[in-house]
Amino acid sequence: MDINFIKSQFPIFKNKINGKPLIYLDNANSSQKPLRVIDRISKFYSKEFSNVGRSVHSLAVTATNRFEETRDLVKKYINAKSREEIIFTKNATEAINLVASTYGERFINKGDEILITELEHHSNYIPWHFIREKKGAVIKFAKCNDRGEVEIDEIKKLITNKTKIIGITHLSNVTGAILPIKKIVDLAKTKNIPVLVDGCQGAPHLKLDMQELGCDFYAFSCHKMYGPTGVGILYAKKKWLDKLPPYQGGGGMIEEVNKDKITFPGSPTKYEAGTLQTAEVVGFSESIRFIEDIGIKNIMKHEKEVMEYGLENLKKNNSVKIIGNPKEKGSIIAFTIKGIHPHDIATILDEDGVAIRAGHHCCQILHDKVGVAATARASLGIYNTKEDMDFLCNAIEKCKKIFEK
Amino acid sequence: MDINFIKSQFPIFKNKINGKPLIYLDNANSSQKPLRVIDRISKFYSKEFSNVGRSVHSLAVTATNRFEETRDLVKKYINAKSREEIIFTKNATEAINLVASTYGERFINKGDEILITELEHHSNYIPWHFIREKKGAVIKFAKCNDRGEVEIDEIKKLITNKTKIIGITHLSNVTGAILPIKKIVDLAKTKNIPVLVDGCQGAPHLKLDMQELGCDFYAFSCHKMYGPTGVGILYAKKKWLDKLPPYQGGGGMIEEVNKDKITFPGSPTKYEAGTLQTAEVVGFSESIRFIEDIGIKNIMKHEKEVMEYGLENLKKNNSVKIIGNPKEKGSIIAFTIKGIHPHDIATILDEDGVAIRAGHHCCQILHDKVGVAATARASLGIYNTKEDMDFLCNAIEKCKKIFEK
Amino acid sequence: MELKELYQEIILDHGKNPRNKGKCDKFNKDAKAYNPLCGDKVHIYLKLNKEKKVENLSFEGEGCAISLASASILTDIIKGKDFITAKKITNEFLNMIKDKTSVSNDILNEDQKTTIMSLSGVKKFPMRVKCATMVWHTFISALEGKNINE
Amino acid sequence: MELKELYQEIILDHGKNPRNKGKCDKFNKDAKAYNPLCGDKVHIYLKLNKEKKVENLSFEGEGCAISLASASILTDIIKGKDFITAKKITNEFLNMIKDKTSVSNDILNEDQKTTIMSLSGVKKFPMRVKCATMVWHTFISALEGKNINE
Ligand SMILES: Cc1ncc(COP(=O)(O)O)c(C=O)c1O
Ligand SMILES: Cc1ncc(COP(=O)(O)O)c(C=O)c1O
Repeated sequence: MDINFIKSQFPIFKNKINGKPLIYLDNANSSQKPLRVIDRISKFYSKEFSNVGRSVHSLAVTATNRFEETRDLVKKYINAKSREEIIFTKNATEAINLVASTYGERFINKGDEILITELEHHSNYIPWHFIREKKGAVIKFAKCNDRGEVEIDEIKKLITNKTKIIGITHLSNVTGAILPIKKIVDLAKTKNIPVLVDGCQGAPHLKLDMQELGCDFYAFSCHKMYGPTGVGILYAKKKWLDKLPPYQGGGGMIEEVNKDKITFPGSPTKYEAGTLQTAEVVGFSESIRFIEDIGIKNIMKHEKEVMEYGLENLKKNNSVKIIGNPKEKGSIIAFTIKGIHPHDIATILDEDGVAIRAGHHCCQILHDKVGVAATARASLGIYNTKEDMDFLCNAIEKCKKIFEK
Repeated sequence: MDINFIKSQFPIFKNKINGKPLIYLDNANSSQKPLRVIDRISKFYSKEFSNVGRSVHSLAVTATNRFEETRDLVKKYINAKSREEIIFTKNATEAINLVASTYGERFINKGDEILITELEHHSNYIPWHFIREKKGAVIKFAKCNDRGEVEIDEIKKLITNKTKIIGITHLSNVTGAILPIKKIVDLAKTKNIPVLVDGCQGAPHLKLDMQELGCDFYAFSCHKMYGPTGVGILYAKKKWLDKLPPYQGGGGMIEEVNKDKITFPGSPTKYEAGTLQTAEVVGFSESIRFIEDIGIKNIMKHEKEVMEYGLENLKKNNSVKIIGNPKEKGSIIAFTIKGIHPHDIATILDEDGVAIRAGHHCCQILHDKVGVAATARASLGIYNTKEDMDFLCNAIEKCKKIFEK
Repeated sequence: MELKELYQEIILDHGKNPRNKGKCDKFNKDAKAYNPLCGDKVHIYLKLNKEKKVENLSFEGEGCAISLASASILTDIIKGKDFITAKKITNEFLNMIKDKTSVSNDILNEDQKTTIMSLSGVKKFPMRVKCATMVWHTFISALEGKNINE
Repeated sequence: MELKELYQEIILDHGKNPRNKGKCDKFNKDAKAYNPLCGDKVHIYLKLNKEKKVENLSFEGEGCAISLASASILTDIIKGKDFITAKKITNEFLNMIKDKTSVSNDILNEDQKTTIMSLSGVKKFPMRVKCATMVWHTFISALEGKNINE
């Protein structure tokens, strides 16, 4: 695999940051876009644009086809059973809100339990918090262990006959832990509890196979998969989509409308209200093709290699503390440096063109547990190299020098 | 004003449709995009891309600035009082859902009345329908008269002391009627009833001045304003944003998060959950500049001229029936042809490169009232000319010929 | 010219003067469908007798020339056919629209084949396919559905 | 080099050894703030005496070097000043960060001016401005807020 060639497909790397080449290590936040994705969007607007699904003229037909082809591509890519199980949302956050709101409305009552984990991103907690408030439900947090993982036994311990849903991340955006989703789903199935997986970090880094995972819901964001902003995806088993009420109301998601009665069509139409993110969805088809051309397994392998190289070097540095040490780890490294606040680290690294993120990464519960308000985080993408890790380590040395003065 | 020059800025018109030049008359559905908007998006992805508001590295700073500059631009363009009153949503439909859901939850109770009109798009009805179902509220429909307008007296008649909100379109997407919003707002104010304006068709065709209109909420979509898909805007008076609960929960919209308690920041942050439509919002800044460079008054004037020319010619045709005849009319012409179904009209017109829409245009209540299931609709944009109207009329003649066989 | 293929004279004729419109006598099955995109509606009424023959068949509906013609042609051709034959013809029709170029059913005479094939013009107009097919799906729903009096 | 301007020795010193940390004696006003983006927290405690003088002033907080230094510098300089002077200095500081290049307040001695101006390096780091300013806004909230015992 020729990483230089792959990297050359991303125009952003032609730019200098503070006069230095860009070392982009903020991929868990959002990834950069290859030219083919950018060009696909431009081409769509320049040659094919129209609103989809509404008009019968030629442009509308083309646009609708391109849009729906992406749904087919996604279906195939994640191995869903049918295209109706793929719903386009604004982002993963909206996808989780959609489930929490509709499932919560219909199936969660006073005293019922929602089981999530201490690793969850706010996007997989706040939507459930709203249901807790509305319904008088209870949220239980599965503990994360010292390695930064959530173990199956912890889940087992917390399931009761009041547990109505489990919401869990596939890959922690802080510790990088890859959670045993399949085991959790198998366990949940014996109790008839649906499982929602927050796949934001899983989708860009792991092979996705809904039949193998077996989960009921899987939410992810296209912008973290070398795709456009403005699109997320909710995969949901058809049986749920048939049962759950609609979410947002508006044009395009109705069957028949009268002054006193309204009927709704099946999924995905029922969940796609208003004008959709046409250009973004079409653009995303090129992201999937980009990933498929490289092969997700190759991406995983490459990222793992680079991460392990980086981790090893970082661990040599006594002042650096890595957050979590999971057995199965995606390419995300959160760390602190003794005596230097992550915000200062990020600023100093940026001066050398190294883009990392500092903060709580929308995981305050986890940071409270670890006992820090913020961490620094380097998260990898396909274009990162061992050299980038060297840059990172050198820049960290520089931090120390500045602060040791 | 040189329309040819303006039109030359839209790459879509370089394409042939069925071997013919494209006559795009489906603007009320979605408008085409000038090159500067398309290029702005490409440039953003190629040179400036990062997630906004979350990281402190240089790319994130630039991206955040570009994003927030657009908020300032919108604020100025619609003459809002403060930038906090501008919330970016997925589309206008989401903007209306946001209001219906949060306002409905807090302020609408059993037996309360929601006043909308027979002209409303489903996007300004279904969200209220959900509140009707949840809260046991009542929806009242202000009648539209024979001209396809809703008169102030009709609104006056229907307001009671149970009326909790008025939802009304600025410009009907079927009859083209421009409603007397200012008068309605003035009336509503005397009774302390907030007014939500569906500005989807108002925004691309009318001068927007929130201080003059005085409404409490104004929802519109960027994709109908020569802008990217995937972004809508909710303008809301600050006093409401301070009072209303959050809508979707997730990353970026929190203040402090604990296991049992969560606090939220002020607007707009409170209402912008998850990763935003960064590139689309930045792209929209060029749409506003495009409109400002021409001048909305010039756009209005030009579109009116073309529409009146078209209307006159259509009226000469005895088989053509125009839907509605409002005194104040935006550049939207819905019509039927005797003995030919709108779907057939649209297909035949498309053969000549003339793109119109056929259907109920998400206004089933209005179509039921008019007594047809569908109409054909030609809706104009800045790039349309009197010549386009000739094309339309000729294509209609062709329809008749085919069906008269 | 594709438009001519779509709006063939047979289609226009059936569209303007649809056969078997209204509720037919003594129907014992029915089904309806609606296309929310364009507002097309169709309601199929049929009488399946004890010998499983479609003794009577009609429709009510609103829609474009294609959808009315399709309903008219369907009722015209299927009326009098038995259950199995009716299903066969329907499958032939749906297959023709989907990928094949003609119908091969030997139950149909040349005239009927020509009539049915006149609807194949929609293949070049993807947004119009549903206009032609909706009534056929609805017919199958009615045919396989419960008896009204049961 | 801009980084050097940001992380001047004064800043690093105040950041590492912040003055006036903890709850000060007999405080009668307080206010806190939180930056949800990075998790920075600050809590200001102050004693305003009958003569409207800031008799005592301290802070608790977590955050980056810039935010700690800013809090430390603020408490150091404002302590002992009267209500009006304290507000003046705060405004001078906020204006300096916003658009001016220096502070012109004649209540400050040269040393204090240099110290305050050491924070002006954040101007070149827009995402870090709030790190420097948050504590000043919080101080004003405390100063203008209600007495705790009221
Ligand atoms: C009057 C009116 N309201 C609402 C909408 C919905 O807008 P969107 O689909 O962009 O959410 C539209 C356009 O489809 C419209 O014309
Ligand atoms: C684990 C995880 N969940 C949820 C999200 C939210 O995704 P988005 O902001 O695209 O909605 C993110 C990324 O920000 C994430 O890393």
